[in-house]
Amino acid sequence: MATQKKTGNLKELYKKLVIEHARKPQNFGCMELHSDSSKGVNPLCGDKIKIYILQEKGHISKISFEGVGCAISIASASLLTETLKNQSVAQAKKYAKNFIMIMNSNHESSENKKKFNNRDLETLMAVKDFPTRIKCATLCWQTFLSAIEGKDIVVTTE
Amino acid sequence: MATQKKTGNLKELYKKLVIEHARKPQNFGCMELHSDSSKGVNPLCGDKIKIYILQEKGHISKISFEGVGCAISIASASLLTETLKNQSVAQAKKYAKNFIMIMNSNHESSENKKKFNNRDLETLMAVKDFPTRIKCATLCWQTFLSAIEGKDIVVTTE
Amino acid sequence: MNNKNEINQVKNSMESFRSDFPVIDQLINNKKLVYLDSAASSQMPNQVINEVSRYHSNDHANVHRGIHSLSHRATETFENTRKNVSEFINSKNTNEIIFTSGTTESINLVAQSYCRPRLKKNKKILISHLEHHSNIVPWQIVCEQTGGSLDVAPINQDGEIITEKLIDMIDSSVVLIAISHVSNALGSLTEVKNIIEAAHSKGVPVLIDGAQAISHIKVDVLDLDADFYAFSGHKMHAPTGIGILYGKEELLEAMPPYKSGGDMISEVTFSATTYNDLPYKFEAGTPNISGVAGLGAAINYIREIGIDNITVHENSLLDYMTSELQDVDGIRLIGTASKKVGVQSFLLKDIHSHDIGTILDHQGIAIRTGHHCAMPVMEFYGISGTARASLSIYNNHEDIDHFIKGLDKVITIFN
Amino acid sequence: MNNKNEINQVKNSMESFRSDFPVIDQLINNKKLVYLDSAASSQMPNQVINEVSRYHSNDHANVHRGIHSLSHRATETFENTRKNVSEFINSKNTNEIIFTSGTTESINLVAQSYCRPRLKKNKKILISHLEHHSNIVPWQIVCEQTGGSLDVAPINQDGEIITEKLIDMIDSSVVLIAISHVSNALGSLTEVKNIIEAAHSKGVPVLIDGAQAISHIKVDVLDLDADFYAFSGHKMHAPTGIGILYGKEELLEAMPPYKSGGDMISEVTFSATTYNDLPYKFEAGTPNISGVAGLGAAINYIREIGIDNITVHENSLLDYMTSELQDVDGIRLIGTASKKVGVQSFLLKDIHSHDIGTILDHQGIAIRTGHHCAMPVMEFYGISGTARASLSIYNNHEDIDHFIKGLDKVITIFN
Ligand SMILES: Cc1ncc(COP(=O)(O)O)c(C=O)c1O
Ligand SMILES: Cc1ncc(COP(=O)(O)O)c(C=O)c1O
Repeated sequence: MATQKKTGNLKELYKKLVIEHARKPQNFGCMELHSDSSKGVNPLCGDKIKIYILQEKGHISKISFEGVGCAISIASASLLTETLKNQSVAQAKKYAKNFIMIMNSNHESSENKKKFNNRDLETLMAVKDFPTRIKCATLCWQTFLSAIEGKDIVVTTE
Repeated sequence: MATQKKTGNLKELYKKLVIEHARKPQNFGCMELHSDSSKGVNPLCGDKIKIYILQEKGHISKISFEGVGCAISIASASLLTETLKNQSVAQAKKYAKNFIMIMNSNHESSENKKKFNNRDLETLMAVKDFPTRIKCATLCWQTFLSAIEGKDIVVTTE
Repeated sequence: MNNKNEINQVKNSMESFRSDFPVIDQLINNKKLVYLDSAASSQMPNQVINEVSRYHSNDHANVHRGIHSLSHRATETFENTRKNVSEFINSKNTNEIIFTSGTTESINLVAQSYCRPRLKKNKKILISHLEHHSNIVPWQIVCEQTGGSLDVAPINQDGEIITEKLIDMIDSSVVLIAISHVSNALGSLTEVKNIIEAAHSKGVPVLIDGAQAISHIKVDVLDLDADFYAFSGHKMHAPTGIGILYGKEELLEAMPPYKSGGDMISEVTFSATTYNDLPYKFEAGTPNISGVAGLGAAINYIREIGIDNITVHENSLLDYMTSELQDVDGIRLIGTASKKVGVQSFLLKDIHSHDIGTILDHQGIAIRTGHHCAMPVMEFYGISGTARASLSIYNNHEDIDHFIKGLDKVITIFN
Repeated sequence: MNNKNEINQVKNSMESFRSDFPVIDQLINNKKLVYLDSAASSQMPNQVINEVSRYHSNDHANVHRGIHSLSHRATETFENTRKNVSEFINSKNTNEIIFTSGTTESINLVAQSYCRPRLKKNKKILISHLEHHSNIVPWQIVCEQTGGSLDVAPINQDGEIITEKLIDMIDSSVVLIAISHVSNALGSLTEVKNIIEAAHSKGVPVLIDGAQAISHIKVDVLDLDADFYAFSGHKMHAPTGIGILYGKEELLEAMPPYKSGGDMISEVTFSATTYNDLPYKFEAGTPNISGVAGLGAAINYIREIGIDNITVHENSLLDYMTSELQDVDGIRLIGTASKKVGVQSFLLKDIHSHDIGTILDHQGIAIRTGHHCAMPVMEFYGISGTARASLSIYNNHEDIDHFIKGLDKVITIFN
């Protein structure tokens, strides 16, 4: 009989904060007036997300998203908007790259843990223990980067 | 270690008569004046054969073949021409069908053995013990049937 | 036939088959695996796994082109399976069985080789709204290539093709009808025999996508009078990478080759190349020999159990599963056709199917979530995906009880 | 590097690998099998056979579309092998590795997806006279479909592509050059690097048919700067039914899909369908997952031995075989290129190759006979076929001694 490494803790994955953000996402909806936007899809599960950004003087003055997805992807997008709002563009990019890097980094090396410097975002750390769900958490961050860097492509997670 | 049923006796397969017919095939060559002809190929090994027939009054008055092939296929074609020459068309067809049937019949059921009523043809019986070579022996007979039945197709052995 | 006694008898005998499937017998997240994803890919019994190993360890060689003993043995394994498939689906001739890499390739072959030369402006392909992407995109592409158009027959809220409407849409502009025997997203059983009869009365040939039917119900291509029938080994307890296209001899004869290369030719010169006979014309290159060996063993296995017994067993399980699901608080069943095979899709409150999937997986329960490669079906119901539990020979009532209990945890976490 | 000491060292260590191959260890017609048909299909070591079984027994599920643990494990096996292949041939990116069903399909993909939109009257494909049918017929067909033409670079009596002549034939009308790295009928090693350089200087891309190279010599697609490189699992100790197409990212990006169906799409609606990213765009339908698992194990196996050790071993065996063959009365060697890999074709007096094959098989010696899917090569030499002995890791000097002795019997019978 084959066995397998146990995956992460379910209660950690679906913390109250995550469920709340998934149920009532912040900054949800289309923003007619925006300087940048981008669309992201996960072709294998059909999740779709669109991010809208209003840049003013090198800062992100407004940011919103719309789309469909699982609790993890909606909560991640909701947290993204909360985290990046009012940040400088440079700072926000760094944040996004760091988030994606940490999420995709080797599961074993624990030095990478807890490096978001943001208590709310920290709750998404548990996703790392559920490898099939990492893309759910990173899709919106990749879409954000594509929007802010003005790339006219649809981001897909593979 | 896997083992396998031994195949037939090599000396039976390559009897003197077979080698002689392969070396010096009878009725070999193109026959300009013919009433029927047909081409046969074995696409997997590249053997090709062409059979020419001259029918007169319901009899096969002349018959020849040309082509390239292994000892078995050339000997079989050579023996075919010797056997069918001067036979009635009906008789020749029966002969060919019988030959093909016996060659393809179940290897085990020995009742089928020695039913050619022709000592020379009998030597080809050994081919039945070499399943990969049965097509070599039957190609010319199938080609003969196709010629005599006026089918305008290239016979292939599969 | 479906009286209780009989069902119980079948149930007991099916239980003994379960132990033939090694994958089923494992712990996932410290829980016994409950595998409810056979519609995506079915598991293999030891008989199949061992046949592949046996072939690899004893008989492997390239087929067809060899005179030596190993090559002969490999060729025999290969061609005997072709006969076996032919008998299994009751095709008239063995050379009507073409080995492909899967249902997807079988359908692509027909799209490119049968339809491409026949399609043009004002000619169409007729499909239905419940098709798998593999039975949509190849037709879209060939329509784009030729200027033909794609017509889509509607489905009703239960997820059934509306047979009369589809039949109404058939006229002489239709080059081919391509519909699935059983829907992978919804489980609906299509009335293929009626449709084929109606199509033939108007001179239109029909391709049946049988991927979801072949291991669940008796398929008889002669009785159906199907023109093409496509299916995959991995949905019938054989390995991946092997598929089958059945086609009527006269149709296949008239079609140009799809792929080209070794084995499918009769003679090659730089000025002209002539093609080999059926079925080799469509089998270019070295085929998936061990996949075919495994397919043969899988068919023998299904025959041993008896396809009718399988149908009885799975139908009874599906009835049980569906009625248990209906009692779950906040459930919405998607796909409620009156005749169904082995599959139930559902939504649970406002919980996304991936979250359901993860929470069930944590309890060792494997279901599929998302669009199931049937986005138009999702769009029809105005949803982005479903959770789907699908059944096979090896499932039992206990599996379903675990599954239903697993859903409680989903609800708890999201409350 | 090829000094005697080193060869002996390699020889001794290779002997220990022989026992990994179960097929080799059997009696054929009561004689120990001597397998000299690896160019048709190579044998698998236990490491590969067991990995396929392990995958079938433990991890099988459909890939990519699943959230449950089994599906995740299957996907990891699958995608890790893609990385493994990428490293093995040194491709820049993992997404440049497309899984196909074999070399034949890889070449068909390029013919239809790269060349078909680019070919037209006055445009051509350039191949050579020594190609395998799989590297001829797909180009003939796409030329027929588009009005393009097929140019054939000549070979010399030794069976070598005349590099300068081929290079002379390259001009801006050439859409693609498609040549084999190693000839399957003759063993000739093509000067692919020179040819690619010359082609690129004229802006022409090159496809290399690497079926006969991949398990015998180091292949580095970056160093070669090949635009496409096609090969098969079953010629490198992996199962049949799995092949690889390497393509440069920018070329693949610009190509439309070849097959279509599940997994290769990003979004499907009846009005429009968008395709997935590389490599998935080219991998429609459920792939050959266990074949890929076996391929990964095969690459690990080759790496463990070291491809350079394999080359040394096989070269020394080929030298020995060729010199022994030369001493056989009435022999004529076909394919006498100065640089060769693992294959020797020959004729023996006026004896047809099938008769040689049968008589050798009777002694347990498996060689290939006939046209080797290279009819134009046969036509070039004015013959209908050859007998061909081909070598692999597991062969040794004893095999060759048996083989040469076996030829005596052929001569005796025909005298
Ligand atoms: C040089 C060459 N090209 C192409 C092929 C075709 O490979 P496959 O049959 O695996 O598609 C072969 C093998 O038969 C070959 O030797
Ligand atoms: C109804 C239906 N058609 C086609 C396919 C495609 O089969 P495959 O992926 O084996 O080519 C599937 C399975 O995914 C299916 O369920």
